[in-house]
Amino acid sequence: MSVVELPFEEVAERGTSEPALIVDVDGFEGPLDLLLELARRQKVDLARISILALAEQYIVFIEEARRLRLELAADYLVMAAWLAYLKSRLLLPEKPKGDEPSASDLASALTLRLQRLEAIRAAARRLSDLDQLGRDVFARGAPEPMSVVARPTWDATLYDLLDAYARQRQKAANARVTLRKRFVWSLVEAREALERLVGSAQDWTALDEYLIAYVAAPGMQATVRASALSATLEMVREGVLDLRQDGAFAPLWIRRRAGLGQSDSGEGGVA
Amino acid sequence: MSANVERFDRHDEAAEAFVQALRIAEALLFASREPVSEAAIAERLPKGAEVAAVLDRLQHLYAGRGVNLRRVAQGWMFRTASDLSYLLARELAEPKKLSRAALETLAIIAYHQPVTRAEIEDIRGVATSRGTLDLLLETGWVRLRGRRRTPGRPVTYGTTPAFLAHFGLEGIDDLPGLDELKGAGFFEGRLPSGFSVPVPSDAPGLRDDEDPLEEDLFFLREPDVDEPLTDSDQ
Amino acid sequence: MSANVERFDRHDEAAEAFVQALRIAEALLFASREPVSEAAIAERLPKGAEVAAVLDRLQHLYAGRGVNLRRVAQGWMFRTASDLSYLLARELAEPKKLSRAALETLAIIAYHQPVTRAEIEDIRGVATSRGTLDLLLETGWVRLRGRRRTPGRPVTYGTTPAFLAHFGLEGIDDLPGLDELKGAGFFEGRLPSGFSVPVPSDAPGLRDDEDPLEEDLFFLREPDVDEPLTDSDQ
Repeated sequence: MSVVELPFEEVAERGTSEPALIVDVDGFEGPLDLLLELARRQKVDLARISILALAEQYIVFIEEARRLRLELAADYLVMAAWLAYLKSRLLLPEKPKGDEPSASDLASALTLRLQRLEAIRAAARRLSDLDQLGRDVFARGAPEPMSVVARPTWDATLYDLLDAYARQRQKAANARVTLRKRFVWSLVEAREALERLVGSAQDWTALDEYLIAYVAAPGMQATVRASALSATLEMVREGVLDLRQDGAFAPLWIRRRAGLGQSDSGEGGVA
Repeated sequence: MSANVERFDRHDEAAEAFVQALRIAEALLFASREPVSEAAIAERLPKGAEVAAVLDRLQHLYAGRGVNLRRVAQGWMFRTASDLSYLLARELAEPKKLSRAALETLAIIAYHQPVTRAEIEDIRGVATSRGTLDLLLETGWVRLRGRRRTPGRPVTYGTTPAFLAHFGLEGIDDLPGLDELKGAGFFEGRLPSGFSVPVPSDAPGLRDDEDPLEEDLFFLREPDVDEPLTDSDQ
Repeated sequence: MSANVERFDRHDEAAEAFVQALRIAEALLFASREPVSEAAIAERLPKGAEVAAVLDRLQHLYAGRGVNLRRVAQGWMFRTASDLSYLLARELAEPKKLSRAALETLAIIAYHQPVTRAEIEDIRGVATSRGTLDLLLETGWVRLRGRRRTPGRPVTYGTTPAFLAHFGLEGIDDLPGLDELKGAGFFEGRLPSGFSVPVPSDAPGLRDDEDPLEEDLFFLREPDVDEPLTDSDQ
């Protein structure tokens, strides 16, 4: 499609992305636009415009363009053909023909279309004349964005709560029961027992006999013996006890060291 | 005597609360570059503060200033006074201008919405290039609304709140010259495609003659049904 | 607030020029993306307007407002008043589940209140991390009640009205007792004899064995008594 320079050229405004097939001859956007421009030249109100005259002008314009061998979009030619038809209908006496619209109906429909186009053009101009944001008026240049703060909302049901409570109380209660089984006789316990023991034993006493008498559960003999021996050795080192064994694997004898009181005044002296 | 004092104190407190409400609304509106809805402002105001009174007062306070409070698109926003355009445009204006075709199409969409492409073309008397509608959709001022319940189920176009904000309109009823157009019978016409509804509407809901857009949102645009002009035209 | 326009009849023109300068500076500062230098403002002002006076006046005008004019490194800019910055933070509720440990601790506090940390640990059989108690305090369901009148004066914990509200309890004695818990199947199998569930009390007053918390509320949390002794203690 060639872009044609004709005398009444307007500034052609086309969006860059618009395909060239949109006819832009002389800056007109389509036949209706051209018709409107021609109508304006009649310098009368569109409502009182002579469609006949307008059709003639249009046809002349198109013929001129074709004489210049300008390529015109089909739209323009279709409009020219239709206007030629309308012109003949307007010139010839009207024959009533069923429900086909009369020539004057067609003419007024065209007038209406031109009025609409003109009206929307005026509206577009007024719209464009409004203060536009970023063109005439400006919004805050450095808006302060909302920051999103995550606030945890804690969720728990009464069921969760009761379940957690019952579960751990039950667990703890069971754990406490098993604790009482006392698998291990600690050194501290052994020492306390021995202190009680030697407190009453002034003469040599067989440790094992005491221990067996002391410990009820047979399963605990090993731990009792080990802890007792350790505690005994510790007390011997401190000079509280004497310890004697007559042979390997023979019974262990313990005796409160002479010169010590019955109470805990163990530091009293070493014999 | 003491009653008087108390009343005075109460009055003082009310005045203070109002000033604080003003400050809050001011801060919220200043912070945003988009219109802020009255509801959003009301939500942040101290209890008992009347948002309408606060906004009214703020608008008044800023009336003669370099920055004005305007009601747009069902919300409020601060914007520079229009008489200062000549100063600010130099530095701040984005050199983006709509082509005449785009502006006309936008106007048709604004005044005739919901409107189909065929109806736009009928008014302009020329095919609308894909680029023009794409450009308008890209500005964020135009949106796809739904599909007209007519053969071919063409997509209907309408404007967005961003359109109102851009042109400083409170609502679509504020479009300039709307009354004149109504008076001139612009919306009642006998256009073949039938503009049956007398006034434009950008309401979020669909009209009776509109269906929602399909679920297959892969096609955000109207399919290219009417592209055939290309070759035959040469 | 509205007294931004001062009129001096003698210097009507000068006053008007000053107001216009204020408006221009205001609009420039409002619409600019970055802080505006004094020089850039001065350039836009009407001839004869003193930029320093204009900015000083503007700063003054906005001093008590929701938006303040601030001097920053590169120039001047409007910022939300710092006491209103909370407006610009949108709180997003993020539902979170309490950890098992937290839930257990909360349950013990609920049933055994007033209860110390050592007692909680005794019941649970494991040490309670500081984090767990902090978290519970943060939920607003647990509060510090007072100090137990025992060596070390440990803090006692209890529940709050918010706790009742969240769990839909009318009062703390709505918490089911042992029989109800058994009946509802929370306890299974045999329980040691003498096993009991206490009757909790969240009464606001202190118990006989509780002292009030210290006045020095800087320590809202129980101090870390079980940390290694410092030098001064030697």
